[in-house]
Amino acid sequence: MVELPVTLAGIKLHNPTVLASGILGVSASSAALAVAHGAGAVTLKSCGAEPRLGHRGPTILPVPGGLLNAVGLSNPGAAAVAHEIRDFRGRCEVPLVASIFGRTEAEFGEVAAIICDAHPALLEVNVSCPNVSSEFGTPFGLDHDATARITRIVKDIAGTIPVFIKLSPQAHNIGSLARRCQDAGADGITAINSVGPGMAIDVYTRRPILSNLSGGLSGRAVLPVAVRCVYEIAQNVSIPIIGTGGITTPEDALQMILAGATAVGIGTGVHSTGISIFQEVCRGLSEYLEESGFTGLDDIRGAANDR
Amino acid sequence: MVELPVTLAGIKLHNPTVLASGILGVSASSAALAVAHGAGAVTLKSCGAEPRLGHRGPTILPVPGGLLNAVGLSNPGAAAVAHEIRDFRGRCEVPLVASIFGRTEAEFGEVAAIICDAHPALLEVNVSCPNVSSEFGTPFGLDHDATARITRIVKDIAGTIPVFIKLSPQAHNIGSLARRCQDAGADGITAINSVGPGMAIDVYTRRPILSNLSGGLSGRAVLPVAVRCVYEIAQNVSIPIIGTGGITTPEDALQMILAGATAVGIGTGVHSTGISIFQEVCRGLSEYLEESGFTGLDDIRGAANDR
Amino acid sequence: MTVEMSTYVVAEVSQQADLVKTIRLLDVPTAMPGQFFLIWLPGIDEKPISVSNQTSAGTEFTICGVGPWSTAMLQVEAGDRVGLRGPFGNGFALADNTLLVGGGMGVAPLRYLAHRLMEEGRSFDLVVGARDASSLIFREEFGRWGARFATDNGDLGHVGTVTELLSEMLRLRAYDSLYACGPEGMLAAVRVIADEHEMAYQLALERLMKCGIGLCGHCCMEGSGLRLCVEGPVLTREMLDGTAEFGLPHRDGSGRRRT
Amino acid sequence: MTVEMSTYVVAEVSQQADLVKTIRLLDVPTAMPGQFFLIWLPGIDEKPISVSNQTSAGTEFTICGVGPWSTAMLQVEAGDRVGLRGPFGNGFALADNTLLVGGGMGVAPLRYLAHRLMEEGRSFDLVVGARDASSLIFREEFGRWGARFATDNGDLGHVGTVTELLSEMLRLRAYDSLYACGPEGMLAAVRVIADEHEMAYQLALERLMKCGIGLCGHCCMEGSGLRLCVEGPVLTREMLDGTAEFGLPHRDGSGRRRT
Ligand SMILES: Cc1cc2nc3c(=O)[nH]c(=O)nc-3n(C[C@H](O)[C@H](O)[C@H](O)COP(=O)(O)OP(=O)(O)OC[C@H]3O[C@@H](n4cnc5c(N)ncnc54)[C@H](O)[C@@H]3O)c2cc1C
Ligand SMILES: Cc1cc2nc3c(=O)[nH]c(=O)nc-3n(C[C@H](O)[C@H](O)[C@H](O)COP(=O)(O)OP(=O)(O)OC[C@H]3O[C@@H](n4cnc5c(N)ncnc54)[C@H](O)[C@@H]3O)c2cc1C
Ligand SMILES: Cc1cc2nc3c(=O)[nH]c(=O)nc-3n(C[C@H](O)[C@H](O)[C@H](O)COP(=O)(O)O)c2cc1C
Ligand SMILES: Cc1cc2nc3c(=O)[nH]c(=O)nc-3n(C[C@H](O)[C@H](O)[C@H](O)COP(=O)(O)O)c2cc1C
Ligand code: FES
Ligand code: FES
Repeated sequence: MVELPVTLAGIKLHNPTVLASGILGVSASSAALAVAHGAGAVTLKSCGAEPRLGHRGPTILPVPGGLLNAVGLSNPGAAAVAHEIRDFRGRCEVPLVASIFGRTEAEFGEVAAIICDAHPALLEVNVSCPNVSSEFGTPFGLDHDATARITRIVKDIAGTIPVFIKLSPQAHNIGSLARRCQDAGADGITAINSVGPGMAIDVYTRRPILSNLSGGLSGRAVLPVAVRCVYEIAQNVSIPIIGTGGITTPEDALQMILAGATAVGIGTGVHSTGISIFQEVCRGLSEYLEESGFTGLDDIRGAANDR
Repeated sequence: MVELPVTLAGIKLHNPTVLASGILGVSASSAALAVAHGAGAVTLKSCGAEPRLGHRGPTILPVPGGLLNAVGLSNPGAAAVAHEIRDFRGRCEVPLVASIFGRTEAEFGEVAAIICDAHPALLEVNVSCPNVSSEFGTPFGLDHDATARITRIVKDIAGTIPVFIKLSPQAHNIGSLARRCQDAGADGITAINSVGPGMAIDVYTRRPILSNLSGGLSGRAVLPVAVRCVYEIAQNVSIPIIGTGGITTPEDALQMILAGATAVGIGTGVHSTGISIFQEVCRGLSEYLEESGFTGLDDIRGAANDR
Repeated sequence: MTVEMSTYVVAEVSQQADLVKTIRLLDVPTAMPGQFFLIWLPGIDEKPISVSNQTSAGTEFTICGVGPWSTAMLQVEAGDRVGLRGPFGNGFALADNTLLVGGGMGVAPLRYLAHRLMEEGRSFDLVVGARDASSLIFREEFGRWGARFATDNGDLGHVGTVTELLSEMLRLRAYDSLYACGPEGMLAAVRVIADEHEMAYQLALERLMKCGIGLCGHCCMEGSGLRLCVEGPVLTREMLDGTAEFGLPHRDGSGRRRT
Repeated sequence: MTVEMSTYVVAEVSQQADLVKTIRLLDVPTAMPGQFFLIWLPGIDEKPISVSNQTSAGTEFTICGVGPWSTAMLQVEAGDRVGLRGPFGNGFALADNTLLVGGGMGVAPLRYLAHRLMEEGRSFDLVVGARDASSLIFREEFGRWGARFATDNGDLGHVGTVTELLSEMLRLRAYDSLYACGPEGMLAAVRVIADEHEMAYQLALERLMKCGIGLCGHCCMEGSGLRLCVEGPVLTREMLDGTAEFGLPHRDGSGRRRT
């Protein structure tokens, strides 16, 4: 069996599968479930300064080929999450990625400070939340300048904790946006957050089903978009990428790695494939490397970029 | 049986199904195939000033839940298309939508003039093609100002021929973009063009499969994104919308109409459901109206916007 | 299992108590006792509800009005539409010679369980508790199966808790295992009694659920991380042994631990 | 049918003529004679190719080097990978007492057809034409089935065209129907002969194909709009009657009519 260790901005993972933010990672216990099923690292749900209950239901809705979600930034607040981070370290060996958001640039800094105090292995910055100061509440992540500024603010606070910026596929020229993040001090990129957003309407009650009307699209449907984003980013940066979006099989994960990802984020696949997805992906990757005569993931990372 | 006539900027369609641009509409004959199978109107493939062979294969690639395409703007050139428009009118009764693109703003005007001379029922303007004058070849359609300018240029030339602007889901704030088009003289909006783009990598040869590396995502996977775009546009404009993207069943078409579409564009569904999709959608719509006690599509159009 | 949402016309509504109603829907996917569906009331909210019975005549859900969603559900009339996805969760494993212990709204899934046990010819006894006689729903149905009742105020049957009644029953005769559903305090007491008697048990729990499909993590038990919507909501001794929060306050919609 | 792309290892390559090679792949989805696959040569292009045989030993495709893609295909070696999706198209309907008429590369699908007719014990005769003996591929195989040959230069068999040979055969004995595949000029001549004899026919055509799945419209016939990749590539009299371009120049990659 070919081993699958990867190093993500200096942090060692025994395999490249990472539980994506917002999936299971409400608590140390729920994140530990993914560890028990083989995840190489886990990401907690994004948190802001204050607790938020989020939207009323439905907030998470399977649709053909994927899933819509609009949970409304529900989270227990940075202080409670800091507690979960410490709790997690007490019982799991794998690296923990904390994820933060802000509704203003200042909130990003505030939350980063509280979370970094609990020393997560990595800090992920979710810039896909609406900017309350912008005219249309346009997400920070669509604005290259705002994203670069937030990167700098968070990196200054995080110090030696590696900072990953999580990008939205709706951003134009995602490759140059990633480059801006790298230039602003980011240690890595996570791509992508959910696509769209999308809407599903019940034709009998003639209403949008999600209480928020629309929500981000994730799952197998978005894999090609995610692979393209990772490919473009890989051609523009030298920092590592957590390739996320639509992974349901080992082959999907391979596409991400061939596009240039160092690790692979898994979210909706926990539902569509099942919680065994971490182990299944690792087994598949290992078999592929073995059959093709490679000795590790380093041999193939970004191979699709060579043509 | 409840009848399904709709009026699109003054043009009468006996049913709301419209063959989307780029599907079958290479020639009058291929478009006529959709008419023979029940389409209420047909759109020809987008044409520019000069013939273009497009990319080498593969240019069209089914993926789970959808399809990637990057045909490379292949088209026989406006003059040849004008000939097809006349040919089509000689044998089909249903309205024909001509679709044009340009690589510069001037080309849009040039092509519009040649095409309008052949008097299509409607003129659709595909602004999703890369702007050769912009730094990254960013599509015109992502730039609200450029889209408004092109709308004005084309509308001036088209005169009494209704002009529909076809928007990309990658545009930010698509509702206000549509509003800009309306203000610039557009008679309608077509939404959406394909999503992404996306990429598929063959894990054994470790290469992107499409010769263009990436291509737009269409098909069932994108329905929620299309429905959300149509919903947002409907809340911002009073001109009619051809809701396009991911329709494979009557229920999908209903979602579009409930979101505010007057007609529904069908592309990838011609493959995934089959060429019978036009008739199947119409039968399903008619049954739905009958069962729910409605007398026509006017009774339900935009109903999901009322909440 | 239909993970996607479909809306169903309510065929019938019946009332069991002051704030308790049962809605019947047709052509709902087949579910095991103990499994649940997410029910969407358009414009209001979406919540998990256990199947309270399922026959060829339809699928029933019994709802007690305690908050915004459930109170709005009490206004639903025949002909209205509600959204449904499911069934979700593991459900009860059917066994012989069992004792069913229900409290409050916990009787809803036990009702369907009892129907299925009857159908399969498996022997069981039933003890049911409530505040008072008027809030003791499905009393006639349970009575026909020889149920024994307990009420806090002594209105009906045993004066006191259903767990006292349970202890009494276990002194009278031996059962192979226990099923229980009701308030978590009651379940915690049942567990203690079952441990004393070294009996197997299946307890149906409730937690806040946002997705129903094992993704969001809101229904995960502290300690084990078990997802009540996938690995539960019915937990056995083996499953409960790893959890740290049973019978304790749990998380709210933000994911924060209640104190 | 596998509409998505998968790559396959080439198991074997054999050469039939100066510019003609056959590749054999394993575990390809089952196809009817006359159906085709799109073959992707990574980095080069993707083109439709008919099945030239399919048995438990694999699926064969026979390719003549005429342009950039097909010339690059001649460089493919055992162990290389090519992409495949399909099979697409309608294929030939198998019938009894038939005459197969092949010209040039058109013999490839007829080869698989003949194999399948043999297997099913259906009687058929074969006439095959080529420029000269050296470009007459699968000659031994065809010879074993009693084929008669025609060459433009008289190298082998009848001196002249295969359609002359066809007319001669039809004078000798009656067939129920014709199968033909080859250059479009030849097919047009076959059609005229078949019409004269009031015989049913199935002609396998070629057009530029971009999608293979009925979407792009590039393979549609003028007049009828029939999609060669879905309703074709095998056309009968009824199908051809509505088309206006058969035997005439057709469209290039831009969609423009060639003149
Ligand atoms: C697996 C599962 C099965 C369920 N089955 C049923 C069922 O069959 N019937 C049913 O009525 N409910 C059932 N519930 C509970 C249901 O999902 C809702 O929580 C309940 O209807 C209250 O929702 P609400 O929005 O109206 O009130 P909330 O705003 O959620 O709650 C209002 C208040 O009532 C309390 N409360 C919540 N549920 C209950 C309860 N069951 N009894 C007493 N107090 C409560 C809350 O703690 C809160 O203080 C089930 C829950 C789960 C997880
Ligand atoms: C349904 C279908 C089945 C086919 N089956 C086969 C097959 O079994 N074997 C095979 O070799 N090809 C077959 N073809 C043709 C094949 O798809 C390509 O068109 C051919 O290989 C040339 O591609 P290219 O890119 O190399 O050359 P191109 O650049 O496309 O063509 C180069 C030149 O050759 C001409 N040309 C194209 N095809 C032929 C031909 N068959 N004979 C003579 N000249 C030609 C073109 O008109 C052009 O002038 C089939 C086509 C279709 C539509
Ligand atoms: C229910 C749900 C909740 C999510 N919450 C978050 C979140 O809090 N922060 C974040 O950065 N991404 C969040 N995401 C996005 C995922 O982390 C991931 O980027 C996206 O779903 C694409 O990956 P997938 O297709 O594997 O799910 C959420 C996704 C889902 C489905
Ligand atoms: C093969 C293909 C070619 C297309 N070509 C064009 C085009 O030339 N012009 C255009 O405006 N849209 C083009 N489109 C986009 C479609 O018209 C449509 O907007 C999109 O595919 C979403 O609809 P669907 O999911 O029903 O296919 C093309 C789509 C496909 C699949
Ligand atoms: S309700 Fe979301 S994981 Fe159980
Ligand atoms: S090849 Fe595209 S329609 Fe036939």
